[in-house]
Amino acid sequence: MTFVRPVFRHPDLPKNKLGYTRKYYEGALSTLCAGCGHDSVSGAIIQACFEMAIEPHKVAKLSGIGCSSKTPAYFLSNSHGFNSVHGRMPSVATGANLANRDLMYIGVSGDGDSASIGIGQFVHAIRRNLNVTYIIMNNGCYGLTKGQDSATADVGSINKSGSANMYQAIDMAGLALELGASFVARSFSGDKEQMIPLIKAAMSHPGFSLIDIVSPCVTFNNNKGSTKSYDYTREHIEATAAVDFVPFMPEITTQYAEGDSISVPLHDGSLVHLNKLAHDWDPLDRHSAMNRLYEAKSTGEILTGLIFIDVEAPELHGILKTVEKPLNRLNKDELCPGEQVLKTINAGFR
Amino acid sequence: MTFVRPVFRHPDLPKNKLGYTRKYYEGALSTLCAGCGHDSVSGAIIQACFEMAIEPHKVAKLSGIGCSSKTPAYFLSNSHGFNSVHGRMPSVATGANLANRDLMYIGVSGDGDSASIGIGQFVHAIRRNLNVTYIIMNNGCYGLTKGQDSATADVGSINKSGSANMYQAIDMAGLALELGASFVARSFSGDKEQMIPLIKAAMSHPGFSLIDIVSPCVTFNNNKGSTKSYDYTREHIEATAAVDFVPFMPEITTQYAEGDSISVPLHDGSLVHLNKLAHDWDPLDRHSAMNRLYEAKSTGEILTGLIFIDVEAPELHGILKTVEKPLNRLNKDELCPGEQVLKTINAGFR
Amino acid sequence: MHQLNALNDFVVRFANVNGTGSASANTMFAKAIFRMGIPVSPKNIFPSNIQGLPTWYEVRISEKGYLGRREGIDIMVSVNPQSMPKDIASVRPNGYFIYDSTKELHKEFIRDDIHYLGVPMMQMCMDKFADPRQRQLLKNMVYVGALAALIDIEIPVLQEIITLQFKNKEKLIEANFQALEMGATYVREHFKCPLGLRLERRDKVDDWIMIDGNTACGLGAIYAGATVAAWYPITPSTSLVQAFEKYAKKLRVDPATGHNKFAVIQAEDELAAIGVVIGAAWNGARSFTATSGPGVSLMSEFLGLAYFAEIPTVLVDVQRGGPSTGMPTRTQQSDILSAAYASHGDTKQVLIFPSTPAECFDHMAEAFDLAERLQTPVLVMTDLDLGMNDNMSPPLKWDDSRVFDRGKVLDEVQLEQLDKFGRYLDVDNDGICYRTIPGTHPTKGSFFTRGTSRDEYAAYTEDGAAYVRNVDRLLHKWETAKTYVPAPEFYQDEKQSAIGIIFFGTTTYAALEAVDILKEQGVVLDAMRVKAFPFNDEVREFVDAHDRVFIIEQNRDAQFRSLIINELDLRPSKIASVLNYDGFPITAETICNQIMESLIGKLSPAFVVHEAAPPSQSDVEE
Amino acid sequence: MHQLNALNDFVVRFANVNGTGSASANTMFAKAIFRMGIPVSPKNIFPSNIQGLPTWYEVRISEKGYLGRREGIDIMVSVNPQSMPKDIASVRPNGYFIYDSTKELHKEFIRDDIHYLGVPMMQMCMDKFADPRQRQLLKNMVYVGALAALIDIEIPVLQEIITLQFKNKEKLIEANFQALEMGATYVREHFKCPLGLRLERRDKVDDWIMIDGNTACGLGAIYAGATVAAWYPITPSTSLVQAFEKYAKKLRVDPATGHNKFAVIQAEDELAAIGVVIGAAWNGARSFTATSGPGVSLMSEFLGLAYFAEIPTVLVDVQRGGPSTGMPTRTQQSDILSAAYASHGDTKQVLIFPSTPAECFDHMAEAFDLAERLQTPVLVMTDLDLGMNDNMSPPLKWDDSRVFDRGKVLDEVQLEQLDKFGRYLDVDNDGICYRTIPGTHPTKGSFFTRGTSRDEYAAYTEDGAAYVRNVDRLLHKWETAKTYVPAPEFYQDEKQSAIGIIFFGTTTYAALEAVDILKEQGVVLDAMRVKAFPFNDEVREFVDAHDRVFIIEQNRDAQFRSLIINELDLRPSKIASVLNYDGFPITAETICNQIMESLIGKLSPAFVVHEAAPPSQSDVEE
Ligand SMILES: Cc1ncc(C[n+]2csc(CCOP(=O)(O)OP(=O)(O)O)c2C)c(N)n1
Ligand SMILES: Cc1ncc(C[n+]2csc(CCOP(=O)(O)OP(=O)(O)O)c2C)c(N)n1
Ligand code: SF4
Ligand code: SF4
Ligand SMILES: [Mg+2]
Ligand SMILES: [Mg+2]
Repeated sequence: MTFVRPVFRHPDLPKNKLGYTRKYYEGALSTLCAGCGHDSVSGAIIQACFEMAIEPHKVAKLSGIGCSSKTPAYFLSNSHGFNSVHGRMPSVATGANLANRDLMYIGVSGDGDSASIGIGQFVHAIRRNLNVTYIIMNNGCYGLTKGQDSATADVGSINKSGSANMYQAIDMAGLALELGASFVARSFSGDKEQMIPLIKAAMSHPGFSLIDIVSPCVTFNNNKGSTKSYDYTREHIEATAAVDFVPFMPEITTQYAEGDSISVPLHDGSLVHLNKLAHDWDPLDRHSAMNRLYEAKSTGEILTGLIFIDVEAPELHGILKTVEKPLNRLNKDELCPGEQVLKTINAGFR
Repeated sequence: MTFVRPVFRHPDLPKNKLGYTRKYYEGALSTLCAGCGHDSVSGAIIQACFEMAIEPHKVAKLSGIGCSSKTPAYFLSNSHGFNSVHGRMPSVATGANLANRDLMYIGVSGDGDSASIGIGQFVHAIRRNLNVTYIIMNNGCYGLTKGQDSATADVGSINKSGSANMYQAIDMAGLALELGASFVARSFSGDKEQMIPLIKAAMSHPGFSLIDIVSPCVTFNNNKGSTKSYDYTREHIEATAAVDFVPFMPEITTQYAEGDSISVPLHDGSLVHLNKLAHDWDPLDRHSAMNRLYEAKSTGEILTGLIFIDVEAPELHGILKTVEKPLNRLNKDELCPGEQVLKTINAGFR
Repeated sequence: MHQLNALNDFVVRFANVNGTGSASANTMFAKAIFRMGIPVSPKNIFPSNIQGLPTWYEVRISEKGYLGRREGIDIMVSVNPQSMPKDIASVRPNGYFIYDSTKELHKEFIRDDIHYLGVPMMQMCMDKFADPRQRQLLKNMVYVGALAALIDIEIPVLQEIITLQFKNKEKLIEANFQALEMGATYVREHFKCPLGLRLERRDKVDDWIMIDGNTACGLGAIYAGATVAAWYPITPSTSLVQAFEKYAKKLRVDPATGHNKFAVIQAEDELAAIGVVIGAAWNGARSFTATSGPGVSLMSEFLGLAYFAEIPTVLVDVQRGGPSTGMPTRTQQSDILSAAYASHGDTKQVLIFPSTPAECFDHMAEAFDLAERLQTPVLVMTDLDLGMNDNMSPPLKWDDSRVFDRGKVLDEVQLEQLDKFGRYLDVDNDGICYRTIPGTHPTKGSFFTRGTSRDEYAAYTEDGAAYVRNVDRLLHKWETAKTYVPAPEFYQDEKQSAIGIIFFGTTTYAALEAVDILKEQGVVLDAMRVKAFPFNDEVREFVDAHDRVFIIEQNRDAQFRSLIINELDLRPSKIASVLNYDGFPITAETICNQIMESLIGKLSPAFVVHEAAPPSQSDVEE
Repeated sequence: MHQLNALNDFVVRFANVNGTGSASANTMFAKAIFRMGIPVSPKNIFPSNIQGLPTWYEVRISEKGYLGRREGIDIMVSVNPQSMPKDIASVRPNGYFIYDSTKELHKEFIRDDIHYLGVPMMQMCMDKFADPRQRQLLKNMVYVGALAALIDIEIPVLQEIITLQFKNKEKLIEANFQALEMGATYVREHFKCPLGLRLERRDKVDDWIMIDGNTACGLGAIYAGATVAAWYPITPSTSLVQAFEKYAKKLRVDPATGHNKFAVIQAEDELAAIGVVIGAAWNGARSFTATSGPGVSLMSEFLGLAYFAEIPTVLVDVQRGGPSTGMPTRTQQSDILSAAYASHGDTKQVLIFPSTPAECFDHMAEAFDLAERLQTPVLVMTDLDLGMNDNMSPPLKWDDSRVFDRGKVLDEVQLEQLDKFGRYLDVDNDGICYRTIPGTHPTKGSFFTRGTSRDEYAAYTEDGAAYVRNVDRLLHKWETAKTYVPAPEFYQDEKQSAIGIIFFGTTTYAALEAVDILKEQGVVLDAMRVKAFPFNDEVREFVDAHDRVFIIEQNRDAQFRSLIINELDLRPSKIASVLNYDGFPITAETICNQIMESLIGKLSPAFVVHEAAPPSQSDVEE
C-alpha cells in the first residue's frame, strides 16, 4: 500500500476550469509496493488530467497485465477501465478507439507487457498511428511475477538475484522512432516536472504518443548494478529539453525567448514549448532524433524528454476515413441498408 | 510449376569439394507460380550451399507458412525441413539450434510471416543473436492468401486491386539494425550475383544473419504502382557495395585494392570482401549503417548488399555458455545426476 | 457400351489447372443451369496453391433439389494432363470423358467402359485467337460450349451471363461468344447431341439465389449494423470480411462527406483481430471477426476473457480440415469442441450453425443480437463448403421493422436515476447484468473491466465466495441462453419413428436426401437440425423421444456427439455417429451406408444408394 | 468457555501482510512439527500482489496423516490489522486467537466464544532490536516462539532449523533465537501452557520429505535428461523452471569447462516457449515448458502442430483459478478439457495427473519417456496447491539402472540398412512410426515435417484417402497409448461396494480422508485414483464394476466427468460429481457432504465431518 489518503479535504482546494478538484481525478487506493515508481506515474497522470480539465468520463483507460497494468484502477475512477490480457492492450485499445473516436485513450503497459509478449501489437499500433497516449512504466523487470529480467533490461544490468542480463535491450523509444511513430518521449517516474507536460502533450497529440517512463521497481530491481534503479537513472539522465505544455487559449500570453527554444503547435491549438538542452537536435526531424538517441545510448545516457514529434501524420481514423460521428453512436437507420436494397442484391445473385 | 527439370544430367557437371554436383543440393519441384521471385532465392540458396560444399544433412531448414515458407521443400532435399506454423519459425529454430549447435540453420520466412504475425518472434530471435541465416522473401503482400497488403508494403504502394497502402511500412533491415542484429543485409531476387555471396556470408556468420530479399510476387504484386514489383525494384536499387565471399583457405590468394574496399574476416576464417559503392558508410559501425539506410530510404532508394556486420557479438550458445557437444547427443550418464545425489537432495528437504 | 440416360440429374466434374482462369467459365456453366430453373450445386475442390496444381469443380444437377454432394462422376471435363489418370479413373462406368484432343490421348488412358469425347480445344483457340493469355482463358469457354451442345444448355442463357459478366467490354463478349460457339459446333459435328444425360428447362428454383456463405455472412454483418471488423487472412474465411468491406464501401459511405460508417482492420494476427473486436464491443460498437481453426486456437485466450468479462463478441469460424494447418482447402466440421469450450478454465461459448447462405445472413444478424443480449461471445460455425462455394439458397430477407437488440445497456438517463450501479448484479435474475458504455455519464456507471475475479460491483476480489457467486451466475446465464438461441428445425410434423437423425450446418442437404432414400427403402427416420449451442429443450425432447439417434458430422472424433452427450447428460449407447472427414462434403450415400450398417449390423452390398435411371443398352457414337 | 483439547490434530492459520517476510517464519513452524515426526500440511493462501495485501498460511496437523485441507481454524495467529475482522470470524468456537497486543484490541473485535491470547510482539521487538526491517522480520519469530510454548513445539528443533537457515550468519541466528525465546517466555508467563491443543513427538513421517511440487517437477526434468527448457513467467508455474535451472546450475555444469549441459530460455511469451520446446524436441533434445491456464490457451495452436506432426513435447500445466486471468493465486483443476482437446480440429492430448511431489518427480520422468515413445505432447497436470505448497511426500526415488526410453528413433546404421524410409509408415502396427533426427545420415532419413496432411513418406498431399489413413493411424496410436500411460491406483484389494469414487491429482488426500470418514459412518466406497488420460482398461473396468461413481474435481463444469463419459462412452446418470471451485483446496468435509447429500437425497445437518476431541469444560486462563 503506497499511501493512505486523508479522508478529509480542505474545501478551498484548487479547482480546475471545470470546477473539479484534483481528488475528482483520483482512483482507488494503490496496492503497489510502497515507493513503486508506477504510483508516481499515476500521480502525474492525475495531475495532468486535472490541470487540463479533462472530463474523466470522456477518457478510457486500458492496460494489459502486470503491476503497471494495475495502475488504471488507481487514477480517474470516473473513467471506464479495461484491464485486458497480458500484452494485448494495443489491440483492445484499437477496437475501443475505432468504436468511439470522441473519447481520449490512455494505454498503460509495462516493459514485460509491451516489449515481450506484446511487442507485436505495440509495433502494429504504431504502424496504424492509433490515437492513444501509450505509457510504458518501464522497470526492466517483471514486477508482478517477481523480478525476472525483461526485454528492456540493459546488457550487463544486474538483477536482484545478482546475475547480469546478457541479451540485447529493446529501446522502446528507439524502436518507435524506427517504426515511424508520430510522438516519442521518454521520462522518469522521479521527474514529475517533466512527466506532467509530456503527458499533456501526448494527450493533445492526435496519433500514437509513446511515453517510455523509467519507473523503478523498488522490490525487485532497485539494487546496485541495475540500470533501472532510482539512483542509476538519476545519475545518467539527460534531458533533451525542458518541456512546457501550453493549452490552447484564444490569446497566448506566454512568451518564449528565441534561439534554443522551440514551440510546436499541436492539432488542437495547444503548444509544446521546448527549451532545448541538446543543440544539434531537431524534435521535428526523425533522423535528427534518431541520431540524438543513438548518441545518448552510446555514451550511456538516458535521454529523456520529448524526442520526436510529427504533427502531420494522419491518425487511424484519418487513414480509414471514418465519419465524424462515433461509430458506436450510429443508429440502425444510418447503418442498415434496408429491405429494398437487399432485393437488388438478391437479384444480382440470380 | 516454375520449371520442369531435365531428368538427364551430363556426367561432367561440375562438382564441389565434397564431390557433389549442384543437383545434390536441389529439392522437390517447386509448386510456386512461374516467375515467382521466391524460386530465384531458392536457386541462390542451392548455389551458395553447393559452392560452399556444405553437407546438406548438416543443415536444418525451417519456415513458417506462406508461399515463401514452402520453399524449403524446394532446396536441399537431404536436409531435414520443418514447415511449422505461421509466424513462429524463429522459436522453432531457436529450439532446434539449442538442441544441436553443430548443424547450420536456414530460416525462411515471408513478409507476412515475419513482419505481422511473427514480428514478436523475429524481434526476440534478434535479441538472442540466434545463429541462423534468416531469409525473408519479401514481396510486400500475402501471396498464399491471395495478395493482401503486408506490413512491409510501402505507404502509397498500389496493390493489385488498385488501392494504395496507407500504413507505415516496416523496414525489416532497419528494424534489425535498431534491435542490435549482428548481420543485416538486403538483396533482390533478381540479383543472383549479390544474393549468393550474401547467403554464404550469412551462413558463415555466427549469429543472427538477416537477409531481407525483395522477391516480387508475380501474381499479386507485380503491377504498376507497386513498390515491390520487379521493375520498380530494379529501377530503385542501390547497392552498398559489391560483395564477394572468400571461404577460408590456408593461404588466401585473392588480392584486393586498398581504399574503398574492405575485407571483413568472419569467425570461421572466411572473408567477406566489400567493394564499397557508398563512401561515407562503414559496415562495421551500426550508427553509420543506420544513417546510410535512413538516407537511402529518404531518397526512395532500395539499399541492398551487406549493410552491417558485427563479428564480435556472442551468439546464443555463447550467451548461454552451453557445452561444445550438442545437447541432443549428451547421454544419460552425462545428464542424470543419479541415485546418490538424489538422496542428498532428499535429505535437504527434511 | 451402355449409355447413361438421365434428365436433369447427373454430376459433371471439371479438372483444371489452378490459376488458369477456369473458375469463371465453370461458374457460368453452373449458373446457366440454375437460370434454366434446374437445381444445381457446384463445389470447388482446390489446392492450397496459387498456380499450377490440379483443381476441380464439381457440379451436381438435381431436378429433385438434392443439393448435397453425390458420389460418382457422370461427365468429366478434363483439361489438366497432370491429374488425367486419376480423373479418368474417377468416371463412373458408362460415363463420359471430355478432353482436349489437341494432343492425342495416350493408349494407357483408355478405359473400355467409359465414353471418350475429344475436342481439340487448344488447337481451335490457337487457330482463332492471337493473345496467348486469351487463348488459355477462352479454351475454358470452348468446353462450356461443347457441354452446352452435349447436354442441352440453352446457349442464349450462357450468352446472357457472358454479356453481364463482361459488361461494356464488347471485345471480350465477342470472343467468348465465339469460343462458346466453336465448342458447340465442334461437338455437334462430331458426336450425337445431346447425350443421354441432358437438361430440360424447369421451374424449380423459385426466387432462390446462388451465393457463397461468406458473402451472405458479410451482408448479414452489414444489415446487423456491424461497424468494426478486424481480421487476419486465412482460407477459407478470407472472403467473408472482404465481402463485408466491399458492401460497406457500396452501402455505408456517407454521400455528403465520402466518409465511412465502418472500419475494417486487417490485423497483424488473429490475437490482435479478436482484441480489436473485443475493444470495440466493450466500447459499444457491433464488431466481429472471421477466421478458421488455427485462428480460433490463437484467439482462445481472448475468448476466455470475453466470456469471463462478458463482452459481446461475434466470431465466424469458417471451418476447414484440421488439426494444425491440416487441409486448408478442404471442408470439415472439426472445431466444435475447441469452439464450444474455447479457453482454459470453466468456459462455455454460444455457437450457431447456419446451413444455407440465407441462414448465414440471418444467423449473422442473430449473432449480434444474441451477443449483446447475452453479453458473451457468439461463434457462427460455418465451413469451407458453405462459405466458399456458390450455394443455392432462398433469397436473403430483411424486415425493415426489425430493431437491433442491444441488450441491457444503461443510458445516461437510466444511470442518473440509479442509486448504485453494479455491473455484475443480477437484477433481473436471469444471469444477465446491465452494462454501460464508456462516456455515458460523468459520475455514474463507470466500472473496471477485467479478466480476474470481482464482486458484483466490478471490484477486484480474491474472495472465494464472490468468485463462486459470479461463475454460478454465468451458469445461470447459460441456462437463460437456451431460451434465446435459435430453436432446432424438424422435418416431420410428429413423431414417425423410434429412430432419429440429427445434423447441423452443411450436412443438411445430404442428410435430407438420405432420409428420403432410406424412406424409399422402408427405413423411416425422424430428422432434426440443430441450429445452436447451448441446446434448448426441444433438442433434448427429440433425443429423449427416440430410442436411437444418429448424429451426422464431418470430423473424426464425433465432436458434436460428445458435446450433446456431455451437455444433456445423454446415454451414449443410444447415440450413434455418421462420420465423414476426408475433407469432401458428405454424401447421402455415405449417410445411408453408415446408418444401414449400424442398423443391420453389416453393410448390405446391394445398398447402392444413388443410381441414375438404369443404363440403356445403346452405345454412344464416338 | 470451553477449551479445545486435541493432540497432534488441529489447524493453525497465520494472517500476515505479504511482503513482510512472514513466509520464512511460518515455514519454520510447519517444518518443526514435521521434524517432530508429526504429519503436517501447510498451505499458502496469497494474493496476486507483491506487498501490502493480506496473506494467510494455514497448517493442518494430523497425526493420522490426513494431509488434505480441513475446514475450521483452531488457532489463528493474527498480525494483519487489515484482515482482522474476517480472521476473528473464521476461528471456530472455543478456538484461540493470538494477536499482537502492542495495540489494544478494539472492543468490537471481541467474540465471547473464542480465547484471546495477546502477545505484544511489536513492542518486544522495538524494545529489543534496533534495525526497523529486522524488527518486522523478528516479530514473526516472536509468534513462532509463543506458539512453541503454547502447543509444545520443541524449541531445540526450531533452533536447529534457524541455524541451518542462516548458516554462517551468527548474528542473525542469535537474533532469531532471542525473538523465539521472547515469545515463548512471554506466553509462559502470561498464560497456562500448553493449551489443550498440543503436540507430542511421534514417528509418523518415515523418511518423507517436505517439498513443493514445482521443485519436484524441476528435479524430475533434470533426472529425465531434459536439456532445453523454455518458459514464460506465470503464477503458479514460475518456480518450476526456476527450480530446474537452479539444480541444473548445480548438477549439470561441466566441471572442466564450466559450460552448461542445459539451456534455459525465458521466452518472449508462451507461444514462443512452446515453439522452442517443439523445435528442440524435433531436433532430438528432451525439452519442456511449464505454464498455467492462459499459457495453455496461447499454446494451443502449437499443441495442435505437435499432435499432428508428432513431436514429443512435454508441458506442465500448473493449474490456477480460471477462466481468463481468473484467480491467479488460487488453485483449481479447470484446464482438463482445454488440455485434453487442445487445439482446433480432431486432437487428443495425453495428460498425466501427479498427486504428490514424489509423483511430480516420477511423472515428469515418465512424461519424457511417454512423449518420445508416443511422439506426441504429454501434459503434466498439476495445480497451485501441489506446485507451490510444501507438501509432505515420500522421498524422490531414482533407479540408476533406468534407461531413457527415446522411442522409435532410427540411427545412422539402421538408416543405412533401410531400403526406403517412411516417416509416417506404421511398420509395427501400433500407430507409432519411426522418426529420424536431423543430421543423422547424409542421404537417408531426411524428411519434411509439417502441420499439413501428408502421405506415409511425409510428402504433402491433399488426397482425402491419405489424410484419413493418417488420422486413423493417430487414433490407433491413441489406443496404443492406453497401454503405456500410468495405470490407476486402487485403494482396496477387491471390490467392496457398489459405489465407487474417482479422483486425481490434489484431491487425493481429502478423498482418502473422506473414504475413511464415510466408512466410519457405515458408507463404504471403492476408490480409484486416475493417473492418466487416455483412460486405460482398468479405469473402464472400475467404472463398469460399480453402479454409482462419484468423481471429485475442482472445477465448476465437472470437466473430468465430461472427459470420462465422452471417452469411455459411459452412461452419465451413473456418474455423479463432487465439485469444489472456490479456489481453496477441497476438504474431506465437502466431499462427505456432497456424497451423502447425493446418496441420501438431502444434506444431513448432523453430518459434521471433522470434529476434534469433544471440547472439555475447563476454561483457559486469560
Ligand atoms: C498470458 C500470460 N502469461 C503470463 C502472465 C503472468 N504475468 C503477469 S504480469 C507479467 C509480467 C509483468 O511485467 P511488466 O509488464 O513489466 O509489469 P510490471 O509488473 O513490471 O509493472 C506476467 C508475465 C499472464 N498474466 N498472462
Ligand atoms: C494462424 C494462421 N493464420 C493465417 C494463416 C493463413 N496464411 C497462410 S500464408 C499467409 C500469409 C503469407 O504471407 P507471406 O508470409 O508474406 O508469404 P508469401 O505467400 O507472400 O510468400 C497467411 C495469412 C495461417 N496459415 N495460419
Ligand atoms: S513489485 Fe515492483 S513493479 Fe510491482 S508494485 Fe512492487 S515495486 Fe512496483
Ligand atoms: S502467389 Fe506470389 S508469392 Fe505466391 S507463388 Fe505466386 S508469385 Fe510467388
Ligand atoms: Mg516491468
Ligand atoms: Mg509475402
